[in-house]
Amino acid sequence: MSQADAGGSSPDRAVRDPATTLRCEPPAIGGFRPPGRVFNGSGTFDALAALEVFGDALLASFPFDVYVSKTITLAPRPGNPPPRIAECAIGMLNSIGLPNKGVERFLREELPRLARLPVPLCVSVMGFSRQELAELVARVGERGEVAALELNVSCPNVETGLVVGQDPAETARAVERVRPLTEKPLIVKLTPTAADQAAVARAAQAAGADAVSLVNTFPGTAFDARGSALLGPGRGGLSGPAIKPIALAQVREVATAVSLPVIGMGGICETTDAREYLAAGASFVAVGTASFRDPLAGLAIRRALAAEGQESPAKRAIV
Amino acid sequence: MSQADAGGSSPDRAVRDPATTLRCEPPAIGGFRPPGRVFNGSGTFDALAALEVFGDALLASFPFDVYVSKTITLAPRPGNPPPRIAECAIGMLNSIGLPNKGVERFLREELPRLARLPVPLCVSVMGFSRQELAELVARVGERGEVAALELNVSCPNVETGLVVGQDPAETARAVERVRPLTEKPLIVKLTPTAADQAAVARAAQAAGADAVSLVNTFPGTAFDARGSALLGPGRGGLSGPAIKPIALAQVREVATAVSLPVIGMGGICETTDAREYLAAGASFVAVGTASFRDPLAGLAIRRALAAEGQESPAKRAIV
Amino acid sequence: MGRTAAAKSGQEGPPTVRPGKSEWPRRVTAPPGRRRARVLCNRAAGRYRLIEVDDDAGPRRPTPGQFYMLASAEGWLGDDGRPWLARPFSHVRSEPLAFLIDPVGPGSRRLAALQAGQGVHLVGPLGQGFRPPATGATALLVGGGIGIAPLGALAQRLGGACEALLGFKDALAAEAAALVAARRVALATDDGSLGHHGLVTDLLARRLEAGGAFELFACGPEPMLRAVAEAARAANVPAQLAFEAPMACGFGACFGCAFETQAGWMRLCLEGPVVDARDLP
Amino acid sequence: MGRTAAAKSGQEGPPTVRPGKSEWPRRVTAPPGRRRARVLCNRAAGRYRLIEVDDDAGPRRPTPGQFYMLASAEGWLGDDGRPWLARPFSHVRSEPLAFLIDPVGPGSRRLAALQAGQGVHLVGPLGQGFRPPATGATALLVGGGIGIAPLGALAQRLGGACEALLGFKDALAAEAAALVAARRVALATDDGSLGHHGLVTDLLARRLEAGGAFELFACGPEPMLRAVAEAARAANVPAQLAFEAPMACGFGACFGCAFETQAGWMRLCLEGPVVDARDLP
Ligand SMILES: Cc1cc2nc3c(=O)[nH]c(=O)nc-3n(C[C@H](O)[C@H](O)[C@H](O)COP(=O)(O)OP(=O)(O)OC[C@H]3O[C@@H](n4cnc5c(N)ncnc54)[C@H](O)[C@@H]3O)c2cc1C
Ligand SMILES: Cc1cc2nc3c(=O)[nH]c(=O)nc-3n(C[C@H](O)[C@H](O)[C@H](O)COP(=O)(O)OP(=O)(O)OC[C@H]3O[C@@H](n4cnc5c(N)ncnc54)[C@H](O)[C@@H]3O)c2cc1C
Ligand SMILES: Cc1cc2nc3c(=O)[nH]c(=O)nc-3n(C[C@H](O)[C@H](O)[C@H](O)COP(=O)(O)O)c2cc1C
Ligand SMILES: Cc1cc2nc3c(=O)[nH]c(=O)nc-3n(C[C@H](O)[C@H](O)[C@H](O)COP(=O)(O)O)c2cc1C
Ligand code: FES
Ligand code: FES
Repeated sequence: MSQADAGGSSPDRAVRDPATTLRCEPPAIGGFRPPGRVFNGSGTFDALAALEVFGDALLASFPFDVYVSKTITLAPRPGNPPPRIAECAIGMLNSIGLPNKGVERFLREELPRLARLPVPLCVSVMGFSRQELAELVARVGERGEVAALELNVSCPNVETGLVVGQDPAETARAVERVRPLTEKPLIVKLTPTAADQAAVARAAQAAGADAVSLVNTFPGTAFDARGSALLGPGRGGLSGPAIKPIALAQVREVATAVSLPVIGMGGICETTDAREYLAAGASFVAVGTASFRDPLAGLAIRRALAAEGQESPAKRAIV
Repeated sequence: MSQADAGGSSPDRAVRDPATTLRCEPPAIGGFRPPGRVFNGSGTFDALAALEVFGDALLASFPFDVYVSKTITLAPRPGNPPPRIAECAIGMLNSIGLPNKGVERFLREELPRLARLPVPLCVSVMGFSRQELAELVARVGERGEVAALELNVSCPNVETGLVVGQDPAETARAVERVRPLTEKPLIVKLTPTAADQAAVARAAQAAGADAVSLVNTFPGTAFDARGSALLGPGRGGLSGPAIKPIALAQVREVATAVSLPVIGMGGICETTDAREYLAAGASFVAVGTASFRDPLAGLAIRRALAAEGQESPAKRAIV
Repeated sequence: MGRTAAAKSGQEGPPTVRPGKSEWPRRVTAPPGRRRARVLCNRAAGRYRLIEVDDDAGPRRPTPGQFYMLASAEGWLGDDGRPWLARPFSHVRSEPLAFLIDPVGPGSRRLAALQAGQGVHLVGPLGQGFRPPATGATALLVGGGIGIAPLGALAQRLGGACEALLGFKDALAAEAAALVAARRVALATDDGSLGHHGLVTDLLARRLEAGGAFELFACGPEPMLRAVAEAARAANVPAQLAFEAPMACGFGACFGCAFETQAGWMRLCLEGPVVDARDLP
Repeated sequence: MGRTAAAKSGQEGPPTVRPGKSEWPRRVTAPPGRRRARVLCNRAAGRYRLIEVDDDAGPRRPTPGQFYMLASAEGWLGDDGRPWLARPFSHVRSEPLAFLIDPVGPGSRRLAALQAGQGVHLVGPLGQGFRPPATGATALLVGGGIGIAPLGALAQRLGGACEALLGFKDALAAEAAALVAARRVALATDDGSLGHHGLVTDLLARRLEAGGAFELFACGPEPMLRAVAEAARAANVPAQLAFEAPMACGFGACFGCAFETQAGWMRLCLEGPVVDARDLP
């Protein structure tokens, strides 16, 4: 592609100055207007655990403008066999396997406690069939604590065997199915392995999604000196700065293809990284793996972006 | 994917000890038996330029067992507008754009000089239509200096608009078309953005390919502080250690899908990296970007792998 | 989890009476975020390095058994792109906060090379530390190799009111035993160059045979810990074991440190690293 | 390419007779592969750092204008994963080999911080250096800022038989002018703190007006080089200009350093960095 770029619709270098983006108010996601631009990546910050470890001091310096839960499934999941993580060149592989208590206990035990957080909540859900997804959306969507839902479509559809997010039609059917079940905004988290990211994003938009987020982790693996995979299930998902250039290209492609707000992520560690995503066309960014290295990595970015926004003539109040 | 791994055919951690692989002779690629396991990545080592710069000393310490030319097209190409390269976290983006003199001058001016190299030659070609590709294969294949051809199928087919290597059927048609035109071994260099890498590899095998090589660079981009893309055409291809975990997963998937020899590459800098590719199922490896940092990066790997092979009971003579 | 799981499984309780409420909090809350501390000194301790840091911004009394996520403030990323994540280390002493580091890989080697005056990023203290021994029981600290680190902090907190059985590879490694300030210390080495020629669990078996009201506190390689748990079960004495798992975050964010107990998988960084022997599956 | 392209395009030749064969090779062949050299010293030179290295394994007399790809042997990769590739630097002196480094980004800053005794990886000498001035012509060296680096090597090779016009930001930066050992040196600064208050091209215009058989050798920011080329064309004197381009490899492998000449795109690392003004498009 890069080698030839012949015939393709090669994007140009045209400048989308992040400073200009920041001077405007962040767009609404359906009926939800995020109070700032920094989310966390789903599954990379357990706010309840963090509150236990860091105490209420965390509330005063909460690193994100919107909190996204880890992905919740209908039934409880124990997660994958260890080892579940392996470090690689400026990034990491994970094969966590979505451990969670299932939606029942999540709604009963975790959601009320998450409501203590000083920021709006977004709940990530994944269903292994459209029926499962529908049930999840209906149940989560009716809860007052929830500002928005994120549909993690990286799972294989048990009926078709296709990974939902890899196929525009599958994605559209999933979103169409759940769209009538809630008034809450729906964010579709795209799968980075789709052959045509833009087509999947357009399908999500046409089916009624209110925003798209990307990227999820890239399938990857690593081996030790004896040839044994470093992860329990043999492979995992790559995250961290290593993936940033690829993620930026995908965000740019998607942001050009849809008129929905885009939440960009992949390797964001510093404010300059976040600004690159804004340049690529994202309206929001999410901090993932960087929080593992510094639980407050998001805070510096949150503050920097808010401060830059406030320098605008139309000053906005951001906490 | 990595998060769920439900229903998918998740590869296990089963050990394929690189030492065991190395004790066996490298497999033949069609009628061609490479004298060792280390290739260069096409387009990452201009042996003629290197001979000018380093003189004949380079011949005595040639870093590869097989030399692969940069990709040659039918017509001359000037390449893309600068800037053509940008560094990113432990990797680089390039948008070189396949500058080359065209097949005519390549065969007349460069091939005879490449024949001075102490190792067999493989010529990489790319056609923007099946007709172009056929002409390239016929003309390059008839030359005695050439041990094998690599088909770079990362280009969009001008008739269908599809990127050939992203689609199993397109790939099959391209290989079927050129297969009868030469007896020389054909290596198909896969595109890393195919939705189903394994299907493309199987299609190449069914159509008569003798080996597959992967990965090519991943589409990526980067922006400066003002939001301007760091590369002339707005995006480029990512290479270097950053992509290694993703490339390893693709090599493993492909090696499981086909019985052809696999040439694995992506971020190989040290012998340990090369061994990871052997563990993933590759029979050969290629050194790309690492040569930019050290022109003889390949030599250390070539020597180490050869030495390990010679420790086997059935000692082989490798230069 | 914790005792609940063991209780549910109907195992025997400890032989001595436990205080209703432990005297130390098992967990001391950490300041949120990563802070920078200055390295005060770096000196050899047997085959390991002892690094003292000036952690003014951190809590004064982390619980023995708690750990910190460490990364050098500069030059952390190595030439091959690793280490990138921080690495978990138990504190071997508080006031000043100190770590005992075995240079086994890129991250620990970088930390072991820190010079006085250089900066180190730290998050912590993290995890659940040791509970104090029940009144009347003799605290028996069982350590293997670098596993003596949290036992150093424990002996310090107990004011030396404990016994230690420590196993090492050889006499050189065993020099680090000086960091465990117990009333009585018995050593074992793999090569017999100092103390008992053999395993530290041999010493433990002998000590338990001799009899008395013991409570075990162990840290070391996993097989050693499993053997200690087995010995504790057989002798019907309580045992608290400090385990290891790969950790990306240390504060419950990544779910990477899965550890199996009777109640299922748990996050070792949150519910451990100190695990009650009776909770093992 | 080189003269051929210009010749084809029918431009005027130089006013003075060129020697049939240049006295220096434009390119000195480099040993293949990256070698490690020891840093001998690192000292300030105005706003830049002068780094001398002990390059025993390299050729003794690189041609002025040739460059080396440099990377520190340890601690090259920064915490954000850059620098990863080596960086191109002209030698400012040979015997001992020395570089003048302007710390503008992660790579140059790391190199500028190298300490005596530390290692530096180098590949080189690379590229086509300057051709010696034709007999009878006065070599006029025109440098801007860090662009004085290759002119230092050139003045050294000419044994001082040249004049230099050097422009800097301010007097502090201008201290580096001492490295250009020319018979006569005229300075300009942007802030007027030393020498002419203005551009070095002002000095050049005056010198050319004064008349004489000149040959220009220039290195500096691209706009300066374009202006020098223009002045040379107008005055009908030959000019050799050392340009810059982003370089991943330095030896023709990556095709990243595309540079436009009358003959089309060329690789600046192979056919440059010294370009004849008449070959510019
Ligand atoms: C709670 C806790 C407390 C610890 N306290 C100390 C201490 O006080 N002193 C000390 O020297 N070390 C301690 N460790 C171990 C230390 O964290 C590892 O040695 C370190 O992370 C290795 O990193 P590395 O980059 O040097 O090597 P890596 O390349 O990361 O690892 C080197 C080798 O160690 C293995 N390994 C890495 N991390 C772990 C792990 N967490 N558990 C098991 N095997 C692992 C790898 O598989 C590899 O074989 C502790 C670990 C934990 C979980
Ligand atoms: C043949 C050659 C000889 C050189 N000789 C010297 C020398 O003697 N002394 C010296 O200090 N510098 C010299 N340079 C420039 C030096 O290579 C760059 O300053 C260095 O690569 C910057 O790397 P960095 O990591 O510090 O900054 P980067 O982050 O890579 O770059 C910092 C800034 O400089 C720009 N930049 C980077 N590289 C180049 C380039 N090659 N050309 C133009 N802009 C660039 C970037 O766009 C960015 O704005 C030379 C360059 C070339 C091509
Ligand atoms: C340990 C780990 C767990 C993750 N769990 C989830 C998850 O439950 N749901 C989800 O949509 N994405 C999950 N992700 C993906 C992240 O949300 C994010 O998309 C990805 O890590 C890229 O961002 P980063 O490079 O900033 O980490 C997980 C990533 C990591 C590293
Ligand atoms: C500057 C550059 C030029 C390249 N040119 C070609 C090319 O002409 N043909 C091709 O098939 N691959 C080309 N590639 C891809 C490499 O052959 C290789 O597949 C890729 O870089 C991954 O390997 P690496 O990480 O070791 O570099 C190029 C890569 C780079 C960095
Ligand atoms: S180390 Fe991340 S959850 Fe335990
Ligand atoms: S720098 Fe690589 S070809 Fe010139």
